Amino acid sequence: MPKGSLISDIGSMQLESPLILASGILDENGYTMRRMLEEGAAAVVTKSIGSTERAGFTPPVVVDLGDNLLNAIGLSNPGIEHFKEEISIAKGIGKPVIGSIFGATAEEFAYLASRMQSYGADAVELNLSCPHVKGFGSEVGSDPSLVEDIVSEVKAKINVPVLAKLTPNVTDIVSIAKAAEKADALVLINTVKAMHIDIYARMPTLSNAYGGLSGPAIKPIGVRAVYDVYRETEMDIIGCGGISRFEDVLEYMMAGARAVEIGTALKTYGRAIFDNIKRDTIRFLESEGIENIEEIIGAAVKK
Amino acid sequence: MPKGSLISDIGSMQLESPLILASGILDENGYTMRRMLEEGAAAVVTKSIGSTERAGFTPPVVVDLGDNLLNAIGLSNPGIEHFKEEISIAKGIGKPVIGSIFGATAEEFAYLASRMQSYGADAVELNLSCPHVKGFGSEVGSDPSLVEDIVSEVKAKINVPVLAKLTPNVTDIVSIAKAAEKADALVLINTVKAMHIDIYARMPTLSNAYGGLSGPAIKPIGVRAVYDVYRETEMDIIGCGGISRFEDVLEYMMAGARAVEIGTALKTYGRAIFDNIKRDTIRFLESEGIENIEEIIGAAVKK
Amino acid sequence: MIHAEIIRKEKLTPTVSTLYFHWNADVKPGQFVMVWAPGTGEIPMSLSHIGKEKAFTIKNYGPSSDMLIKLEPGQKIFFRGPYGRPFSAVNGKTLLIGGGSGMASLHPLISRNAFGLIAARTREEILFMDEFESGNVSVTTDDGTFGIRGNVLAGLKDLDVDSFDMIYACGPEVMLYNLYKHLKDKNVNAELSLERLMKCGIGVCDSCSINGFQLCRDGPTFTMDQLRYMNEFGTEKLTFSGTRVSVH
Amino acid sequence: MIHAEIIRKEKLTPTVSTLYFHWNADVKPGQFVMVWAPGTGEIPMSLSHIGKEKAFTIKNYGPSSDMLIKLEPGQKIFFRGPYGRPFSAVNGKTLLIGGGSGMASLHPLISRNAFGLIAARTREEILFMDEFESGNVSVTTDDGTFGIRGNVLAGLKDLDVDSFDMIYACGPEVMLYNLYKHLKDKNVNAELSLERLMKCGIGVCDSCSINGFQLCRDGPTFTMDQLRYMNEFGTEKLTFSGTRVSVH
Ligand SMILES: Cc1cc2nc3c(=O)[nH]c(=O)nc-3n(C[C@H](O)[C@H](O)[C@H](O)COP(=O)(O)OP(=O)(O)OC[C@H]3O[C@@H](n4cnc5c(N)ncnc54)[C@H](O)[C@@H]3O)c2cc1C
Ligand SMILES: Cc1cc2nc3c(=O)[nH]c(=O)nc-3n(C[C@H](O)[C@H](O)[C@H](O)COP(=O)(O)OP(=O)(O)OC[C@H]3O[C@@H](n4cnc5c(N)ncnc54)[C@H](O)[C@@H]3O)c2cc1C
Ligand SMILES: Cc1cc2nc3c(=O)[nH]c(=O)nc-3n(C[C@H](O)[C@H](O)[C@H](O)COP(=O)(O)O)c2cc1C
Ligand SMILES: Cc1cc2nc3c(=O)[nH]c(=O)nc-3n(C[C@H](O)[C@H](O)[C@H](O)COP(=O)(O)O)c2cc1C
Ligand code: FES
Ligand code: FES
Repeated sequence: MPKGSLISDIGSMQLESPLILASGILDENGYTMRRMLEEGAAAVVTKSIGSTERAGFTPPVVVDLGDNLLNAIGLSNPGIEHFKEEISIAKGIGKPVIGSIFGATAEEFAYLASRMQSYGADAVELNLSCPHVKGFGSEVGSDPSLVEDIVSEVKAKINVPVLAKLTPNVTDIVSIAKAAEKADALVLINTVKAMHIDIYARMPTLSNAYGGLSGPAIKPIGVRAVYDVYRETEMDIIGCGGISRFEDVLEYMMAGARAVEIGTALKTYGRAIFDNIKRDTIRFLESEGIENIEEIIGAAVKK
Repeated sequence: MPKGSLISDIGSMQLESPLILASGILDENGYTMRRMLEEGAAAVVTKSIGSTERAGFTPPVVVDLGDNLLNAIGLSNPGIEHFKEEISIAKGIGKPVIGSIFGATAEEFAYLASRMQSYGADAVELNLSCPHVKGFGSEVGSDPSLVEDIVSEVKAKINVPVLAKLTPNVTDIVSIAKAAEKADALVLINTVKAMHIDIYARMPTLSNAYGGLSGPAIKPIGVRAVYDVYRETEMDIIGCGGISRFEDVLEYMMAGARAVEIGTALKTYGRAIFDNIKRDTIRFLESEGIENIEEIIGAAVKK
Repeated sequence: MIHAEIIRKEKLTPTVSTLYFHWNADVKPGQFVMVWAPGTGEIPMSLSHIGKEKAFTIKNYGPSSDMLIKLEPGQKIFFRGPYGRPFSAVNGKTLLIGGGSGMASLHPLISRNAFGLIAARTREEILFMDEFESGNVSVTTDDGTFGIRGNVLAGLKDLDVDSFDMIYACGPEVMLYNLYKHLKDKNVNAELSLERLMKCGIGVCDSCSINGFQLCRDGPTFTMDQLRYMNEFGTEKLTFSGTRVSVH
Repeated sequence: MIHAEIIRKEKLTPTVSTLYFHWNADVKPGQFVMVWAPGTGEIPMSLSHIGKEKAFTIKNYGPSSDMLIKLEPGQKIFFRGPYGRPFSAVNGKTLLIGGGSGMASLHPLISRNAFGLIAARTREEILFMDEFESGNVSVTTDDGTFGIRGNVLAGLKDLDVDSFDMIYACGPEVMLYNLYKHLKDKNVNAELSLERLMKCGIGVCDSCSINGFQLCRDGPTFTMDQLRYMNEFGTEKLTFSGTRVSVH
């Protein structure tokens, strides 16, 4: 079976495989993004960029929970004006670079999106879901009317595909998904609100106390979110959360995802993960007699 | 340090240690509950009982995810009328038995609660949080005014302590906690909405498709919920979710829990887990020079 | 779930078939798996063959076993396990007492030193009789169409149970309970493999418990000594919803 | 987090102290841990002693190192690791080149076969000089208060770098970059341990990267060959917020 069998598309963006690097993991420095693309990612999402420079939180900003991870980086970013160069470095190799942005208002998102497009980003991902910074992220992303405004405003300003990344930390993710229906695709899910306490120090380990849980622990939560939204909408979905093996990719795709983003598994398996999963996925498709990966999208969902 | 240093209380209920068996795990049969008490649980919570018999879902009702578990038992239960005998068998040994109940309305909860009390239950736990049965559980538990009604109605009917068990599958658990403030204690958290797909069968593994995730994967989510609610309310809290080692108990207690419930870890470590955790907790208290476990409740929380 | 391809199927009786497959796992006699019939159900099933080639020997009772028994070579089967405490291994003469599909879990114990006492409803439902050495097997049928008419106890009359180093038994709870009562005051070693409703197979749901012991984990095999303290054994059990009913 | 009790503390210079503790782990020269100063911060720190007794040798820069350096025996220290690619072990003559607190990570490599070139700001900041065999050490100070006045390159002038089987170096990036340029066309084996901002220590946050390699994982030690392809080395880096700035 030719490698071409893994080709995916998200709106107008063509991907050589469904495997994308998730936002916030090894994508602050343009050279790093470029290396991820060279070593097998079909596309990278940049870390989330805001309108002004933000230091983010003081370390500890991660808690290593084995295969899982808790983080509160705190939307540390250089500000959109300083990010042009990273995008151009990353784009050096010609594969898609997706610019992730965060903000507090629809106008701010629209401004950031048009800057990202002008820098050459092949798509823009709206971070409506960071669970640990007040006033941004999931506070924004749990308000359906604000989500709708942001997506409309951004869609009106740019031509490249718009991806809306949603938080699982809501009572009903389907209603948020519907509010974002003008987006070209949804990204499900961001991290889950969580905390770790060091019992010998008697305090939360993260300097911010609160953080977001990622890694295999949240995969069943992400798969469920994708299944739910696929069943209830007609939108394209990118799965995310706890993917570290080809089985995980297929689970997400059978739940309805067209592509996936991988983050925390980079810690556990290193950059080789993209090529390894690609190889294993092709083997699975061959042994199951599946000609084209499109066939399996949503295969497990009773609509 | 004497064993007495682990004594906890929840309302008027005295516990020889903070370690309680969680609802739904090895607590359908009175003899099993009794064995759990004999082998070290300070109290047991029965599986959730409704007003009429329910078969629950057809197997597969669990997916074994290693240390974690996905379940959709489906509130299988014999109906309150048939449960009297199990409570009396369980109470044979004299330790507290907590009756868990579920229903759709405040009246149904109140009726079930008074039956449980009349059977001799030492406390009643309101399951406001089962994530995978339509019309019950988390649908009930994500509506603050319904939660308030249920708790008030039940409190008006019975004298034994009332525990309200909440779902983490909501945007804002603190507001639900506040709605339940008349309860003697809160139990945080129930399972997290999740799903597993078998990629070779191309369908969800659970017959009900959706299930609830439990085990170490959800511990950081539970600790965060406890911390949040402890910081924002004055209520007594029982921690639950992913506890399998003494460190986990202490994490929950430092986040604000007075006691904890243990479920999935029974699968991994067997009935000896209660005694093992008790021993390790006493050792920790000794080595850290803590006279009384009360000292550590909420120790990590900046109020 | 583990999945495997069925490589062979043998129809043993009108209601019982064996499905063979490759599964690279170390399984001991008496252990079981939870077998999934996707879309239909999931049921406990002993491994009747535990060599390199593994097999289930399935009796058609209801929807799940029906779906499984209709699978053909080349199709996939899904299961998880192995689970449960195996029969303990002994040297010496053994007596295998199997009722109905209970013979499936005893099958891996058949050897030259094993004597079989097979209980079946009727002649054509007798399982594995030919796999014992000639003269080493005795059969009872409820309707008397073969061997001794009656139940297992009738078959035991002619046997000197004290002469065996170990007795292994598997079958419906009522049969095992009668056997237990028959043996309990004799000087014998025996292990009984019990059958009860099993929803989870991994010791969490409580549907298979007897006096606080989980069949799926502490069992399904129990010694005579263990059974002595179980007043639910042979008397009461919980239904699928958890309602307490009599075993009879 | 791992936690340990400080068993001993040694003040080496006005700004540098060593904290000793027991930690039962196999740590190799050049590896580091992330040390937590609860309530203040978390910073990367090499293990300066890697035997049964482990130690950090800490220089007081800012709030976190300040809090750590003030800890006393009996108090707890918190850390996670070990992380990073160690220096590779070689037989033969080695040259250890350390600038400032960079000497901490070289300390476990001090042996009879090792020659030390120690760069310090001033006389009282010289680290570990006495631990080399006499005659096997050379020192430079910025202010000329001891040894050769000037930087590491000044100290190298008198040394025949080709005569060493391996050169290990650790210090500020500018020093290492100058060293790299000095050595790159010579026939030498060298490994440089780099220092950059590290937020996570486990290869996810990208704050420590040089040309797509994570110092915390692919490094902090790099060979001359690896450095040859890194145009960010010695030229540009990202700040705490991710802003690209010049290294100088
Ligand atoms: C350890 C062990 C080993 C076994 N080994 C073998 C073996 O090797 N060979 C063999 O033939 N048999 C074996 N059995 C017995 C076998 O598991 C049963 O025969 C089988 O479960 C019956 O299958 P079924 O087709 O009726 O299943 P199903 O029809 O799917 O039902 C299974 C059981 O669950 C109940 N049930 C399921 N869903 C519901 C619902 N929604 N409401 C109410 N009740 C419900 C039914 O009462 C039924 O008893 C073994 C049993 C055990 C415990
Ligand atoms: C692999 C490695 C090994 C090392 N080994 C040693 C050693 O053995 N001994 C030694 O003395 N040193 C060592 N260092 C250097 C040591 O880590 C630094 O000296 C230390 O990080 C500085 O500590 P500090 O007290 O200034 O920390 P902090 O004051 O806590 O700050 C740490 C860094 O983070 C930045 N920062 C933190 N929070 C913020 C914020 N909110 N906004 C903006 N910036 C912020 C600061 O710019 C500062 O550089 C090593 C470094 C590395 C990479
Ligand atoms: C260290 C770290 C930083 C992250 N930063 C961002 C971010 O800036 N923007 C964003 O949308 N998601 C961010 N995420 C979330 C990831 O993109 C992803 O949604 C989440 O980690 C789940 O996927 P995983 O389990 O594969 O890591 C971050 C995750 C981690 C672990
Ligand atoms: C098999 C199973 C059945 C459960 N049934 C119930 C139930 O009937 N009522 C209830 O309130 N919680 C039920 N729960 C949730 C547990 O009580 C507990 O809240 C959850 O599993 C998290 O704790 P753990 O990680 O220690 O298992 C069930 C959990 C499992 C695994
Ligand atoms: S089958 Fe669930 S406990 Fe045994
Ligand atoms: S410190 Fe985070 S990637 Fe190296």
